Amino acid sequence: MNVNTLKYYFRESTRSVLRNSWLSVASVGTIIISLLILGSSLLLVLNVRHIVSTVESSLEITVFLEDGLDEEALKRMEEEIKFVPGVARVEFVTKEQALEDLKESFGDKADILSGLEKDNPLPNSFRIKTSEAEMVPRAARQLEKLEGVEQVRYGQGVVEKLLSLTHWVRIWGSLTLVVLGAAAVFLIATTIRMSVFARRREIGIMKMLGATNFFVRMPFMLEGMMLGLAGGLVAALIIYFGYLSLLNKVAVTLPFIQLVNDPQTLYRVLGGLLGLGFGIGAVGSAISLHRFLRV
Amino acid sequence: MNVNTLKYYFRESTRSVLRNSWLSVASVGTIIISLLILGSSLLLVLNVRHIVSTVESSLEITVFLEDGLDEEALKRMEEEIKFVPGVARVEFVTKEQALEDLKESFGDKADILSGLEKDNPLPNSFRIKTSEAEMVPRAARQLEKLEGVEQVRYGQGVVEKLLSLTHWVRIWGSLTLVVLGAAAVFLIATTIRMSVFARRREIGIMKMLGATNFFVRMPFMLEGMMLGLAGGLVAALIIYFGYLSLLNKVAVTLPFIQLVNDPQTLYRVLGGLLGLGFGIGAVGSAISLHRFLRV
Amino acid sequence: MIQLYNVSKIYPNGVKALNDVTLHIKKGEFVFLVGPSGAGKSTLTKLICREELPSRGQVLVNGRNVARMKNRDVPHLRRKIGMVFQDFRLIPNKTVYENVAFALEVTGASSKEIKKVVPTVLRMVGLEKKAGMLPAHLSGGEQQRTSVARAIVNNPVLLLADEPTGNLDPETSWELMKLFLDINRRGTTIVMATHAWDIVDSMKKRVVALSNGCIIRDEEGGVYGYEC
Amino acid sequence: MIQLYNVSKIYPNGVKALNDVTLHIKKGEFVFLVGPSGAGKSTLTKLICREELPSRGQVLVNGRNVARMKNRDVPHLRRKIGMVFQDFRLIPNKTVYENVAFALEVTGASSKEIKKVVPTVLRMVGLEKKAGMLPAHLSGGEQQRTSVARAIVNNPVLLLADEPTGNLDPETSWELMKLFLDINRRGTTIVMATHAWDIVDSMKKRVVALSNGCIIRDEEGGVYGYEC
Ligand SMILES: Nc1ncnc2c1ncn2[C@@H]1O[C@H](COP(=O)(O)OP(=O)(O)OP(=O)(O)O)[C@@H](O)[C@H]1O
Ligand SMILES: Nc1ncnc2c1ncn2[C@@H]1O[C@H](COP(=O)(O)OP(=O)(O)OP(=O)(O)O)[C@@H](O)[C@H]1O
Ligand SMILES: [Mg+2]
Ligand SMILES: [Mg+2]
Repeated sequence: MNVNTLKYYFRESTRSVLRNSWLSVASVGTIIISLLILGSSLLLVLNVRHIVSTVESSLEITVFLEDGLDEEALKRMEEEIKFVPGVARVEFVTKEQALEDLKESFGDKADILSGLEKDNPLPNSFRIKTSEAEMVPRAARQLEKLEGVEQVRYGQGVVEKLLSLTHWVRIWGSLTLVVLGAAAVFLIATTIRMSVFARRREIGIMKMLGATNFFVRMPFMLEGMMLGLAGGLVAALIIYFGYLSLLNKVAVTLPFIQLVNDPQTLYRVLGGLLGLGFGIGAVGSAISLHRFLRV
Repeated sequence: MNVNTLKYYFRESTRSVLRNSWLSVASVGTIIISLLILGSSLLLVLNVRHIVSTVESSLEITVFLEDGLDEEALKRMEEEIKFVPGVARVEFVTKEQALEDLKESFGDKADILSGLEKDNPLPNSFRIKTSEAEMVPRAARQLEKLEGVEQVRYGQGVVEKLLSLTHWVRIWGSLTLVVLGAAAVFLIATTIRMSVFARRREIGIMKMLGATNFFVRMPFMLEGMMLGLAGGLVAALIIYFGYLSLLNKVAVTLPFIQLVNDPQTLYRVLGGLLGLGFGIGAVGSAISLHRFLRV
Repeated sequence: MIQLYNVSKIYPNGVKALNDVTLHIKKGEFVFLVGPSGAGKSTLTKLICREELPSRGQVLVNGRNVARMKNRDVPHLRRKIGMVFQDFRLIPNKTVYENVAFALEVTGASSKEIKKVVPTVLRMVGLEKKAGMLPAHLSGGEQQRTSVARAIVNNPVLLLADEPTGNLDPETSWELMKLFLDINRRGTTIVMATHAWDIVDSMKKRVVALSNGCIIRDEEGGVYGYEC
Repeated sequence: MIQLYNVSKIYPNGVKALNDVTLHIKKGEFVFLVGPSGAGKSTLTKLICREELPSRGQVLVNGRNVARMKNRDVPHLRRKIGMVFQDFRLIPNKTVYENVAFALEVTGASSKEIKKVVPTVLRMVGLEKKAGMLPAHLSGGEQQRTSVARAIVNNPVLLLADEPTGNLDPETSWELMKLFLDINRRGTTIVMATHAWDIVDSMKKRVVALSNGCIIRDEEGGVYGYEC
């Protein structure tokens, strides 16, 4: 490619951004808003998923054991439990420990349980974590069949509810993101197309003067890239600083809530926005021109 | 106003919608998408608030009483409690009832509480609902000062957390809606403005032929109204049927969750979308023209 | 009908298009504006229909000062003036018929009247067969004649024609001039900017010659030329 | 240079603009295309630069069949042809200078070359003072001359001029014709559609007369006229 032509492309695209200042502002505005909506929703969904996972990861199964099992039987059971599909971690809890826990949960009403120490009615038990929360109900059913097990509890009812809720949140979150992504692409592409449409005459003239499609397209594509990049950058910056201040605020006023704040995820989101702005800017311009290039 | 001119306005605006079909489709598309995003977010926020209110309304204060208060003292206390600011409902719970409730919460482990009946260690209590959830902590502090009260419990810590969370949800929900509303207005107005921009030459010519500003503006405004109404209608229909099917799905798979489904709220949301589309369509066109009318 | 007193026009970019022009045109006159390219002919017509405002001096049309006119009176002024623009200014997404009809629609004419008048005028300029076509599908001369038809359709008291024969062959040009003479005879004042020296020479009307924004000659029954 | 064999052009809306036209133009010729408004002159030039494709027949430019040309060869054809459009077709948001420079930029010319050539050409058409202005701020004749400057700036082998003097006064027209003669003498083939009978008559070049889409006369050293 010719150096003069390259220079022309860059000169022409920057000039066009400046001369069609109103169109440029409108396009960048649309890009910023679309990407802001998309980015915020992405972060919202990521956080809801994060919280949902945190809740799920606190789910556990308690296996109450028959009385009078000896050391060896317990060892064997623990091995058997570890072989149940989905089981990730097993912890043995003595009846004494169980009573302590129960007392603690009663707080200052614990005295109603005093006197039980001598004849502790609570059984020994295993506390079990599964590798994935969805496996809790199935694993529980398997555990019931083991020898020496008196009863299996895992918050039946509540866990199923919680799981179907988190399942929904995941699916609908992803769906929302896909739809919003498509919407952002449509909005940005439409703006760019309208901006090209407003200058369609110019394109026909250029073609009549012997410009190749590529020659006409390049400045428009560069312009689209610049506007897309500018919009993406502004959106990414707003989201970055907005999210940081949100993290701070939440840390102060809602210290019990743990938001996603690993830098890698955040940078990936911001990079995605930037890339999306850039990409739609370039591709949108190229495609929009197509219709007016047939001269 | 002249009948011929009125006829002209309607003929002209419908013609323009059809002739500039690409611009019309793009505008309606943008209107639909903007209103869909706004409408869905509105419903999401309304539902989150609804759920939050449901959770809040289940908050209550338990006032444990000293042993050995007589009927009269209890009556007097109940009266006093009703005078505490924020208290909405008071219910007396006997120690026997309290033990029953405790047993129930133990499920099939209830037998560890057997034997307590004879020498019930639980106190009598009042269960108190406040008119608003935020009043729970303050009312609890007031109740502690009453004579005959042994202890006041309302899930200290958790309730404060919950309240600050719901407070956040409310504030950020409203803020999000305001921002999204502004974004929708910007996106729609920009599209309309671009569509007018693409036809700016025509406006100047009309003015030179002796058309008044009003005469030039009317068909554009009618066109904007039509497109806005069409977009608002499509968005409202999508949201209406989408939300109905969501309600159905939730009722089947997440029966424990109660979504907003009173028809009045729903119709108000849909009406708002329709009005917004119509309004921005009309006003957006009128304002966009302004710049090109100065000839 | 038209009075210009010491009118100057300096465009925002500093170009001095008219320089101290004083000109009186009486009702019913037929005036040719001649002069080299860039002399200020179009600028003069633009001042009369208030497309541009004078930088200095007064422009009176029908006794009313155009510069001091209220915004809402401007459309009424323009409806009384028929304009043929040098660049035609046809509305691109209206057909020939609709373009001509538009000049009537702004006045609130009934569709019955429009259906009667427009075809007549199109026949006068020889475009009856092109009524349904869009401007982009017309030849240059056909576009120009559409512009003429639109200018005369509502019987203006003043016809401002900016080079109305630039894209027409001599024969069609002459037919157009006969049409103009006819209109003029029925009382319409005509101001026509033109480069067609043959037409100016043989019509023997008043000729106003501009050069560099100044009137350098103003002759009744004159011929084409802008040397003093 | 240009050969048309039994060319017809029917536009999508059914208008028959050219009807069985056969025409040969040799390299270095100077041809006037004359004919009434709507005769098909512009259509003929549009077929040569492949703005339109013939409905029937063959159009050969430089020995190459225009209709069967690959899409990516079209720009190279157009760069060899200088075109003056009847409606000017200036790029609205580029200045006069930039509009003329654009014709060089598409060929990949260096900015050094552009800076040398463009002012020279603008001086030839008398627009050196208007270089920095936008087309919308030019008079009709100035726009037309910008279009001419753009057409001749890269020394085309063929100049297609569609009514290049329609908005010019006689004096400027004649200067332009002298410029064309000069270019023609240096080897450029010129096809010029025009209504300027005085120019055609006194130049004594080949005249091709069209009427209703048919060639009705083709005369070396002819005069203006399209009656047989
Ligand atoms: N909108 C404008 N802004 C700036 N300068 C202008 C504008 N319109 C015209 N001019 C300048 O004013 C001068 C007179 O222009 P005008 O259009 O009146 O000329 P004209 O006599 O009509 O010429 P022509 O015969 O070429 O049409 C020219 O030099 C032109 O460049
Ligand atoms: N794009 C088009 N679509 C349909 N019809 C067209 C188109 N362009 C031209 N025509 C028709 O074709 C015929 C010839 O048009 P053309 O422009 O070639 O005429 P012309 O000889 O250049 O006339 P003029 O001297 O008025 O410019 C006309 O009747 C015109 O209406
Ligand atoms: Mg002029
Ligand atoms: Mg033509």
